Parts: sequence; structure tokens; C-alpha cells
Amino acid sequence: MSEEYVLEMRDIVKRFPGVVAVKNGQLTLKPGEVHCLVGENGAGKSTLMKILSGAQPMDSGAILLSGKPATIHSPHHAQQLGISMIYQEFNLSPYLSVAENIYLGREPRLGKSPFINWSKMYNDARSILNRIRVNLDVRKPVNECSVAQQQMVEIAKAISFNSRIIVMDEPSATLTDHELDALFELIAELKRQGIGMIYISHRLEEIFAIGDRVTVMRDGEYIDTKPVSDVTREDIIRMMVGRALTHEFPKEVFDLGEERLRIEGLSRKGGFKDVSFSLHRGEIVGLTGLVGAGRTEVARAIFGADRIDAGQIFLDGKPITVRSPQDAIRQGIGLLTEDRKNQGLILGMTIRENTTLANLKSLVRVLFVDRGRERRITSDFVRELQIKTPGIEQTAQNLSGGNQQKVVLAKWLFTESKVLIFDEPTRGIDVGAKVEIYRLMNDLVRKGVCILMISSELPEVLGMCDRILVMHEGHLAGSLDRKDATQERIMKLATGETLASIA
Amino acid sequence: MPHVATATSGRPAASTFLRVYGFLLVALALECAAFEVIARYQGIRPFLSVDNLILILNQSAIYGVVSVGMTFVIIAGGIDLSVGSLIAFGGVVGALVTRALADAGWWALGAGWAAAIMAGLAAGCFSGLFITRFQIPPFIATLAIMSSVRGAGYLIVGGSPVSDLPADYIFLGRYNIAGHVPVSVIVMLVAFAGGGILLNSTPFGRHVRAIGGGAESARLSGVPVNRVKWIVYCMCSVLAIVGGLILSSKMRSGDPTVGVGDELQVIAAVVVGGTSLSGGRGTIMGTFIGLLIIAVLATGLTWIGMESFGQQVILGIVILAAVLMDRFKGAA
Amino acid sequence: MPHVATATSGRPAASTFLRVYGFLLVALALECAAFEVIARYQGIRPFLSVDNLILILNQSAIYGVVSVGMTFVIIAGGIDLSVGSLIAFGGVVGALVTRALADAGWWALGAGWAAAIMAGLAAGCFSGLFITRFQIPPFIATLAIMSSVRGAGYLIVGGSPVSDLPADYIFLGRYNIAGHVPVSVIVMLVAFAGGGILLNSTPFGRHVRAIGGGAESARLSGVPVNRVKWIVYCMCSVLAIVGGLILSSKMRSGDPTVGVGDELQVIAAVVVGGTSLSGGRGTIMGTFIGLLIIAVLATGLTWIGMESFGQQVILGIVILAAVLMDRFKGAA
Amino acid sequence: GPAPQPSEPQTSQDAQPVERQKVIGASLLTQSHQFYRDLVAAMEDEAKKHNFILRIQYAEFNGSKQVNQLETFSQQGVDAIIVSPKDSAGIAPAINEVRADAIPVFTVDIAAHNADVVSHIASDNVLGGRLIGEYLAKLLNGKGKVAIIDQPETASVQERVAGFEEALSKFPEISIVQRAPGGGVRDKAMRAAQDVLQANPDLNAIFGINDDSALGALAALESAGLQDKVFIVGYDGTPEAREAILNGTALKADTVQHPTEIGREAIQIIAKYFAGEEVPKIVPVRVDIIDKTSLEAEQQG
Ligand SMILES: Nc1ncnc2c1ncn2[C@@H]1O[C@H](COP(=O)(O)OP(=O)(O)OP(=O)(O)O)[C@@H](O)[C@H]1O
Ligand SMILES: Nc1ncnc2c1ncn2[C@@H]1O[C@H](COP(=O)(O)OP(=O)(O)OP(=O)(O)O)[C@@H](O)[C@H]1O
Ligand SMILES: [Mg+2]
Ligand SMILES: [Mg+2]
Repeated sequence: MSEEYVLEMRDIVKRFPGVVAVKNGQLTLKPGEVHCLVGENGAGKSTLMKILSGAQPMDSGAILLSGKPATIHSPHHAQQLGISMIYQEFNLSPYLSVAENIYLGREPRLGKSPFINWSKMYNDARSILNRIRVNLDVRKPVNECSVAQQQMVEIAKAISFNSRIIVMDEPSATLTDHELDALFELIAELKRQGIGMIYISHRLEEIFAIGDRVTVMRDGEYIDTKPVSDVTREDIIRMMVGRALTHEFPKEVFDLGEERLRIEGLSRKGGFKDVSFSLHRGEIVGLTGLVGAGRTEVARAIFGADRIDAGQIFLDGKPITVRSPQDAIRQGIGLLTEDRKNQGLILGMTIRENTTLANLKSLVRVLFVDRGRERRITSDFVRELQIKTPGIEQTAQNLSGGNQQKVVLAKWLFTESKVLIFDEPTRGIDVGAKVEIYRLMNDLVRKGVCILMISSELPEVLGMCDRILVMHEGHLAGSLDRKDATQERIMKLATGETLASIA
Repeated sequence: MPHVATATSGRPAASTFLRVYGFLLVALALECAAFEVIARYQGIRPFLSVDNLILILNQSAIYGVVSVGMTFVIIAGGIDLSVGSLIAFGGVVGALVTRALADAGWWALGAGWAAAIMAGLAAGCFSGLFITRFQIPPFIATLAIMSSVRGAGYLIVGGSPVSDLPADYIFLGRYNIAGHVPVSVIVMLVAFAGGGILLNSTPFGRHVRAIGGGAESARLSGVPVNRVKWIVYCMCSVLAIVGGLILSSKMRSGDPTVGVGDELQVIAAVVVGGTSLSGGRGTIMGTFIGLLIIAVLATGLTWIGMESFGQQVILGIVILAAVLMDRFKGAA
Repeated sequence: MPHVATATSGRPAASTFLRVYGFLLVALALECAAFEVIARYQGIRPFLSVDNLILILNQSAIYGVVSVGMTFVIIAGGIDLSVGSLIAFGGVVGALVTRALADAGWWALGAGWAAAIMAGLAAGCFSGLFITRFQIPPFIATLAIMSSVRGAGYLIVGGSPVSDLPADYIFLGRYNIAGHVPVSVIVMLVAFAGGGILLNSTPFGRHVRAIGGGAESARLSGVPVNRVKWIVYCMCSVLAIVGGLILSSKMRSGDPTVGVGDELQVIAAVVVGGTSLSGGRGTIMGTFIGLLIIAVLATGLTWIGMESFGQQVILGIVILAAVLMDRFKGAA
Repeated sequence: GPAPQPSEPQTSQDAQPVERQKVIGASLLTQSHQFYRDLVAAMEDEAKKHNFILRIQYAEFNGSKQVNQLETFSQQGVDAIIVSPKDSAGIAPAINEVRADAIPVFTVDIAAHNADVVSHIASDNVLGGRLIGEYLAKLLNGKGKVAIIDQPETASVQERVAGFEEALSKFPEISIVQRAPGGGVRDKAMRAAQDVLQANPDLNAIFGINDDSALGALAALESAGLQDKVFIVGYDGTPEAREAILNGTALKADTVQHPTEIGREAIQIIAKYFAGEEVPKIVPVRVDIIDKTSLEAEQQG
């Protein structure tokens, strides 16, 4: 009957204590098809895929592989059945090398001996990386790789299985255009080989670039499946959010106030050199560049998370020294980090505790934390940011990726900083919520906060920033005003051309 | 794991209390009932009595005081193996100083306590220094301190216990207030109450849990990670010293050989009480119940005449059983 | 931390060897030099000699065998506190069974070994069961096993050592091959070589590291996490039993009181050797050097006549110093 | 017996014509008991008189550490070894190996089984246990309930307890109701005694197998306010225990060994051995009972 499908998931239900993550999951996949799965944060996409990969058991429903019912016991079993998965959160072993990670659990052996065939492993790994056009030392330990490199290792690992079905849960979230191109070429090639792919992304333009069909989920419910050629971006957004979005970038322009933050000659060995810029009241400044250009490092240095070797930071015209994040926060500087799992959240703590962590001081009444006020404030944030959760006492661990990001955001909003540095603030956030975040940024700017936004998503940078700084290999390649900035110009600066040459 | 969430979030309401600690309380009750039944069957004195309760509390005072500090250390993601040695060291220093100033009456006692606490602070500072500044894992840093402090305790007294202490010296360990309530029990209860409030209601407590849950995230949220760790180890060391003062007061002697292996007993009490060894989660109340589970076991087994070898076997089994029961909480 | 990288990924080349282990080797050399100088100053026999090297290897054989297993456990992100008790238990079981079958000559010895190893497997299975199936933290699961096994060891012999063993019984502990090389040293070197190959060159070794680096990631990559953990704990328990057999053979007696606190010594050797207590990183070679650092210390301090309290202080300081030196590796 | 010729393993390297000082290595049970501290002090005094060098190590109740210490002494080429074994049987192979290198071995306080020991210098623990048992029986007028604060994992303690039980077995109206483990250290002994007292309100006496156990029990009695109802007898006669006995506390009597004599005797025997004299296999040292009367007499005298 359904011979044409390599995979059918029918009526999948998955409950967690307090939440029904998937109420009615439906998905079909044809060989050689790229099936996009979209939906708001917490819609149940990752959960549905984790069920497919055997990482989590389902409560009810049916999975058919090539028309035959299958029960998937474990990730290992899923791999044997020809399903491989790139998880939203990385699943790499930090102290193993790239090659060891790719072949973890199925190391090639020397003949029938119990020993690993190292040369085969390294060669195979190298050829897989070549196939996805990644130039990476296969002996390098993964914890020394950049985030983007780690993402590429995940991809290499997934395709090395020669699976019939490959699931990619937001693979593009940590990639810049260069890697993304390589990924898309790879996907095209896999298509030609008849491999079915499920592709989850919040960047809707990607759907139109590579997708064949698109399935939309909302609040754990299956909404609809359509051929990509039959829908528009607005259609998808309407299905996801339940209404139309008028402005994706609700940029408000305010009058430029006095200078808030000025950086002069900031340098850090091995990271960046001689970086100078300033931020004013009432503006959002973008900081962009290729992966590894040193944007994150600059942000960490300003925030006192890393030591600086030279340079001076001025706040409201006065020179300041920032020795630690604590110092920075006290003086009114906040940093929303790009790695929410290890640097943004305390995963075992509740939403409430995470939200107030950076500004507990303000809740203290005679030595003690005023818990009533804490609850009220957190509830307000949950409502305002539309964090999808059964309550403010939910542990951060149990939230969907996007909702976790919103909690981090709430934490920094609560600090009432003068300067906020956002490192990839909308990574993994759905379109609807993104707009909310942009609105919040507007509100902040209106109140006199100035924002430095590091982002690899050029549309976002172009859409929201008053000024755009571009970094290239550890130094500032140039600054573009909102009105002069184009995607092309930014890319030129980011790849090493000078401001003069593009003017 | 919704229970965990609740367990970590401050003072739970009455019903939450039962949900969080219910299984531990059941374990404790089962244990008491078992000893009562065996005692009746053997025809010896019944096990359950007010006197016996006070005895058990009294006997757990030392471990109790120390376990409050250990709970903080473990929630902060660390461990402190030096407490057994510090128990001995505290007693030795307290006794030595008190004896040296014996003519000064109560002042001597105060000076002894102060000196011992200073020594504890010093030890805690060393732990803190190695763990924060030099990034040595707590297990190994406190293991080294355990070894050194034990040796130092012997060395300063030349191996023999410090006796000839003034009569007042027994104040902490043997004095009863209102005729019935031992000072040591009061000290323990104060430590538990103070620890509970500190952990649940102050920014410091929140910071401790944040560090245990993820030190890097905590640091980037402006938590003074190193300072908090430092304080936690100092606190634990000082409480171990207080435990040592109680013990030496009970024995009216500062003996450098006591407390060997006590660190494991204390850690067991904390973990049986539901605190996670991987940090971030745990409660002071749980530690109190865990402490009682282990104290009742020790007294009960002697009560029914079990000899030492059997006691060790049963201690192991009860630790496992209690931790296992606590696991079911999640399922219930 | 680039050094760690190399230390963890396969067999390092000669120059890498020095970079990875250089600081540990320097620490070891410094230590030997210090004892040699002191010995000369005291006018006693020189410390550095081939005979003494063999003596030190011989004296470290027991900890050495156990530390191989402990290295696996720690790299897999766990800890095993039961090894000290298992050292005693292995000796007791081996001695009991050998004595019971004493008429059978060498067969008796074999049966004793087999029985002891079976007992070790059983203990390892218990650890594995509690840690994997019931998700009890290794620290507490093995603490419980430590207590129970210690008690059980006493119980089966009624507290007194098993003596009157056949003369062959000293084979493992006191027999020399080719007149000079002790069997126990050979057993240790085989354990280290086997452990090194297993950790560096087999899929199993990769899996152990992967689990220590992140158990959930490893599981999602298809690593049979529970099975690997199970094997690791069984391995460690069995090696502890082998250590116990060597010890009881040295003493021609199965004594249930031996090995108290040895778990900490073994863990110290592993950590001094650069293995991270948070799992994922470590080497067998490092453990070997760490073991020697601690063994040379013990023998050296006895050699120069330091008494036991001072030894404890110095042990603590050396552990810290060695771990600290290893830290500099990253900076160099 | 073996040739009483001391070994000279270093003569070939030692070119000095003057007679080399003899080195004696001693591996004792523990540094933390007063008994051994007294023993060592006496050994050191006596060694000085004979111009011996004494190298002292302590096993701290660790049998395998003790074996290592013996092996290290042997490797160092000491002229004689003194040992007080943790494990009487388990030390034998090490002693025999040392003997094979022609180093004489002497045991003090605790004997080694099946080992080639030149001479054993000790007090009789069974006798000591019997004496204190008899004393206690008299104190109880032949009837009552007795508990032992025990440390069954130590061999010498097993001997004491055996002697003690043997003495009490002659009194049918005295029963031993409990043997609680106190580890021979004061904190654990106190805890054990508290439990025993609570479980046996009609207890009449406690035997602490060493003075740490007895003093721990005393602390328990005093905090329970039972010091007038229950007797304690102990073992060793440490200064603290003597003071407690003199002060009329519940601790009534102790078996005293004479560590000073044992230590002196041990060195003298070794000196004789070095001189080529015949030495006895066993050198018994007296044990006594002390109580308030005897201590007061001692103070007067
Ligand atoms: N382990 C868990 N325990 C409890 N609730 C969970 C758990 N995992 C997920 N959830 C909940 O299930 C719902 C679906 O989460 P899921 O991760 O599938 O969302 P998603 O569609 O992938 O969102 P995103 O786009 O943000 O990644 C969310 O409400 C989340 O809070
Ligand atoms: N954990 C790490 N270990 C080693 N090198 C790293 C690590 N993180 C980043 N790097 C390297 O440091 C350099 C600067 O990285 P940084 O993260 O500052 O760049 P970025 O411009 O913020 O890029 P991204 O888009 O990845 O955030 C890069 O070469 C990167 O590969
Ligand atoms: Mg998701
Ligand atoms: Mg970055």
C-alpha cells in the first residue's frame, strides 16, 4: 500500500511529566526526498525525531520502515535499521578525536583481531570529511574544534553510516554560509543516492532551497504536510504560528544618544588584535563575520570572561577595568553566550532560578531572597517571552531548545544592564519568537540600553542593526551604516577585502 | 524528574514535604520497626523510647554537624575527604590550648574553641586554594589534606592523647540543658537549621547550587565561583572542627587517632539523604533524615547484639536500599 | 589543553611521550634524587640501586595491578571504593579454598585463584548492577559494597587470618623467576601492558573514554554504555582480587583486615598519573608513573627512617605537588 | 638454632677498620598506643648504651605495610630486625626470607607463628586477660552481667579476651551479655559503650580491651550518669587510665604490661646475640594488676 515510503510515523504520542510533547505526530518520508519539519519552539519536532532514533521510547503510535512495522529499542538499534540522526544538541565525545567520534561504536578492526585499524579509520574519516568539503585534522580532539567544526563532525558521522534515513535537527543553526553551501551540496548528493532526509530548521529560506515537502507541527499536533512548491513563506508561518506575521524585522530607529561603551585597542593573543569601536544609547550594533573570526572572543573579553592583553574599555566615558563577569555585571554589562547548554543555563535548575541568577542581589530582603517577588517576576517573563512550559518550576533541562534560549534571554533582561552583548541570540528560535525577541530589543533600546548583536544570520543583522561591524581573522575589517549595508558588502569585508576597496 | 525540581526549590509545603522526603521517612520508619520487632522477639528492652531517641540524636551530633558542611560541599559539586582527620585535629588543638590556659577557667575553653576553629579555617583555606586557584580536583586535594592533617595531629601531640583537661571541658559534649537536652544536640540542630536557611533562602545557597549545576554557566552569570567554593570548604572544615570539639569534649581528651574513616560515614549520610554526588541537587533536611537512618542502624544493631562484622555487611545493604528507595520517588 | 588531546588519542610517539609524561618523570626523578642525597648524607646504603628498583617494583605490584582496573573505572567516569575490601576478600577466599584442597598440590592453588576471581566477578557484577540498572552513583554503590565485602570477609573466617597454607601458596607473592624477577612484578607488568593495549588499541578502550566524556552522547552514538560499565567494574574488582591474592601469597595468610584505605592510595596513584577524576581522560602509562611516585615515596621514607606521622604529612604534600606539576604541562 | 653469627652484608664495601655501629630495624604495630611509645623510649635508651643505631617504623595495623618495612630493612642490610606483627601468621614468610639473608629477627609484644624467630620478648596476654577477669569477678562478688568493648580483628586482643573469658567461666553467675566492637579507639568505643548501656540497663561491668576502649566506656558511663553503678576494667595502664583509677572513677583496675621492660629486654637480648651468647627462645615479661590501692602504695613508695 505504502511501498513508496521508506518511513511512516503514525499517531505518535509522547508524554513527559506535566507535558504532552507530541500529541499526534505524523510523518512520511520517500526515498531521495528532503522532508522539512517545522514548527515553533517546543512544538515537538525534536521529540518526534528522538523517538525515531531510539533515544526515547514513545507512549503510543506506529513506526513503519519500508511498509513494515518496526520497534526501535535503542540508538544502536536505529543505526542498524538504517536510521541516523544529527541531534540538536551535540553528541560528541569531547576527548576523542574527530575520526574516533565518527566511528564511535563501530571502529574498524585489523582483520578479525580485536584491535582498531587506525590507518583505515583515519583514511575513511578523511574521505568522508573531504566529501562534505571540510578541511579538518581527523586526529584533532573534538573539544578543540570550533562549534561549526563540531557540527560538521556530527554531519560526517551521520552520513558515514550509509543509512536509508538521515535526520538533521537544526544542523544549520551553528553554520555560516560557507559551511551551509557545503551542506546543501551534500544533501543534493545524498538525494541522488536515494537517501531520505528529514530536515528541521527555523531558517525558513532553507526549506525553499532544499526541501521537497514540508510538515508543520504546532503544540505537539500534526498540522499539515505540503509539497514545498505549493506553499509560500507566509503560508508556512501562518501554519506554524496560527496567524500571519506582518513584520519579520520590526526595526524601530531611535535618536542616537551619547556614547555608552567604547573599546580601544582591545587585543588578546591568539584571539583578536587592536579592536576599537563604540556603542551609543539608542542603537543596536551588529558584529558579524565568518565562523572563527573572533567575534565571540571579543565579547568574552569585554565581559571579563577572558583576560585581555591590551586595550581599554570605557563605560559612559569613564575607563573601567573588568576582571570577571561579576565585575562586568556589576558595572552594567551583560553577555548572552552562544552555548546555552554549558555557558548559559544551569540545566538542573528551574526556570525561576535561572532567570534570577545573574541579579539575585536585587531580590534580597534582609539577607534572604524574596521568593514571592521572584516568582512574580519569573511568571512575567514567561508570559512576556511566551516560554512554553507547564510552570516556572520546570527544570531548564526539560525545555525545548528555543525555550531554553528564551530563559537565558530573560536572565539578561532581568539584570537591567546598560550594555547587552547578544551572541547569536536567535539561534534555534522560531520565527514567531524571533519577532518577539526583536521587539524586546527595541524596548531595551528605547530605555537607553545599547545592544551589540553578534550574529551569523545576515538577514537578521541587516534587518535589526543600526550599524554593522565586520570582523575578519581577529581584527575589525570595517563598519557599515544601516543604509549602506548589503549582504554582498558584508561578505566582502568578512572575507578580507578592505573598506576602501568596496566603497 | 519533577521531584528533583521541587526538592531543589526552597521550602516545600507540607504535601510536597511528604512527596520529597516520604520514601526516606518510610525507610527510617521501617528500620525502627525492624529493630523494635527484633528487640521484642529477643525479649530485650524495647528499642523505641524517648531515651533512646535522645541517645541516637546525641550520638549523631558529631556526624550531624559535619554532614551539614558536607552537604554544601557536595551540592557545590565537590567532596571533602579531610573531615575525619579534621575531627581529630579539632579535638587535639582545642584540648591543647584549653589545657595550656587551664587557669583561665571558661576563657580557656573559649580560647581552645577559637584556636581550633582558626585551624579549621586554615585547612579550609588550603582546600579552597588548591581547588580554585590550582584547579586540583576536590577529591585529590582533600585527600592530600586528609593525610597531612592526620599526620600533623599526631605530630603536635607526639602521638598520645591530650588529657588532664579542666572539668568544664565536657560542656559541649556532655552537658545537658534543662536536665535532658544535650548541648551537642542543640549545636547540631542549630547547624541544621542554619544550614537549611542558608541553602534555601539566601543568595549564597543559590550560588552553591548553581556552581554544582554548572560552574561555567554560573561564572558567566556573575556568580563569584571561586569565592563561594572557598567559603564552602572553609565552612565544611570548620564544622568538622566543631564536630571534633564535641567529640573531644565527650571524651575529655584530645585524641589524634579518632575519626578515621568518618568522612565516608558522613558522605554516606548526605547521599542517603538524596543529595546528588554530581552536584547541584540536595537538601539539608534530606541529610538530616539520612543521618538518622545511619545512626539508628548503628545503635539498633548493637542493641540487638549484632557483632561488628555483620554490622558492616548490613550497613552496606542499608545504604543501597535507602538510595534505591529514594530512586522510586521519581516513579511514584 | 592540547596535551590532554594527545594523551588520549592512541599511542603517542617518542617526542609526544616526553611532552605528555615529562613533568611526571621529572617529579619521579626529583624524588629519587632527594632520597639518594639524604641517604648519602645519613651515611646509609645508597638508595639508587638495581636491587632497590626491584624491591620498589615488588612492593608496588599489588597497588599496581589494582590501579590498572581503577584507571579504567575512573576514565569511564566512575570510582571504585571497594578495592581495599576486595584485596582482603580475595586473599581470604583464595587462602580458604587452597587450604581446603591442600592435598591437591598445585590444583589447590589454581582452585583458590579461580574461586577468588569468581568472588571478584560477583562483586563487580553487583557494582555494575547497582550503577547501571539502578543508577546509583558509583561512589555510593561501591562504598556500600566496600562495607559489605569487608564484613563478609571477616565473617567467613570468623575474624582471624587463614594460615597453615601449603608452601606453594607463596608462588604469586614470593617466587622469583630466573632468580631475580618476582612473579608479582611480572603479573603487574602484564596487567599494565594488557591494560594499555586494551585502552589504546581496542574499540572497548574507545568506548570507555567516550562514556567518561559523556555517557548520554556515547549512548546515542550506539555505544553499549551499560555493558561497558559492567565490564569495567568487573575488571577492576577482579584485578583487586588478584592484588589480594598476591598479598595473601606474600604473607602466606588470608587476612581479612588488610587493605583498609588502599582504595585511596590506588586512586591517588591514578590521579597523580594524570587521569582526570571527571572522566574521559587518562592513560595507563601515566598511572604507572604515578604508582612509582607513590611507591618510591613509601620505600624512600622508610629507607631514610621517617616515622609514620611524618610520612602521612609528606604523602599529602607529594600528591599535591605531583598533581600541580602535571598542571604546568598545559602551560609549557 | 641458627649460628649466632651476625650477618655482615656490608663488610666487602666497608673499608673502615673501626667497628661499624650495629643497625637495628624495628617495625612496630602502631605509634598511637602509649604502650608502644613507652616500649620505643626504652628501646632507644638501651640502644644508646650499646651504641646501636635504631631505625623505627610503624605498621599502623597494616600487615602488608609491615611486610614492606621488613623487606626494606633487609635490603638496607640492617644487622637485626625487631617486629611486633600485625598478622602473626602473615609475617612469617617475610621473616623467613629475611632470615635467609642471615639477618636475625626478634619479636616483641606479639609473637609470629611458624617463623624462624631468634627470640620472642613479650608479656603473656592470655595471662593478663585471666588476671583482670579474676579481679573483676572478685569485684562483682561472683555475679553480674558483663560486656566487652572488643576489637576482635587484633590478635593480641583475642588472647586477652580468651583469658578473660576463661577466668569468668569459673563463675556461673557471671554472664557476658555483649561483645560490642569498639575498634580499639576511643570515639568508636564510646559509641559502642553507650549502645551497650542503653540496651542493658542492668549491666554491672565493662571490660575494655585496651585503655582507649576502657576510657571510651568511661566517657559513656559518665555522660549517662552511671559511673556509680557499673565497673570498668581495662588493659595497658596508660597514664590517663592510671589517673582515672586513682581518681576513683568507674575504672577500677587495669592489667599493666611493662613496655619499658620489654623494650629494654629486647635490646639486651640482641646485644647478647651479637656477642655470640646463647639467647632463650622466649623471654616472658611480667604482667600485673593495678588498682587504686596499688597505685596509692606506689605513690607513697
Ligand atoms: N525530557 C523532557 N522532560 C520533560 N519535558 C520535555 C522533555 N523533553 C522535551 N520536553 C518538552 O516537550 C516539548 C517538545 O519539545 P521538543 O524539544 O520536541 O521541541 P522542538 O519542537 O524540538 O522545539 P525547538 O524548536 O525549540 O527545538 C516541550 O514543551 C519540552 O518542554
Ligand atoms: N573551545 C575552543 N578550543 C579551541 N579553539 C577554539 C575554541 N573555540 C573557538 N576556537 C577558535 O578560536 C577562534 C575564534 O573563535 P570565536 O568563537 O571567537 O569566533 P567567532 O567569530 O565567534 O565564531 P563563531 O561563529 O563560531 O562564534 C577560532 O579560530 C576558533 O576555531
Ligand atoms: Mg528541537
Ligand atoms: Mg561565536
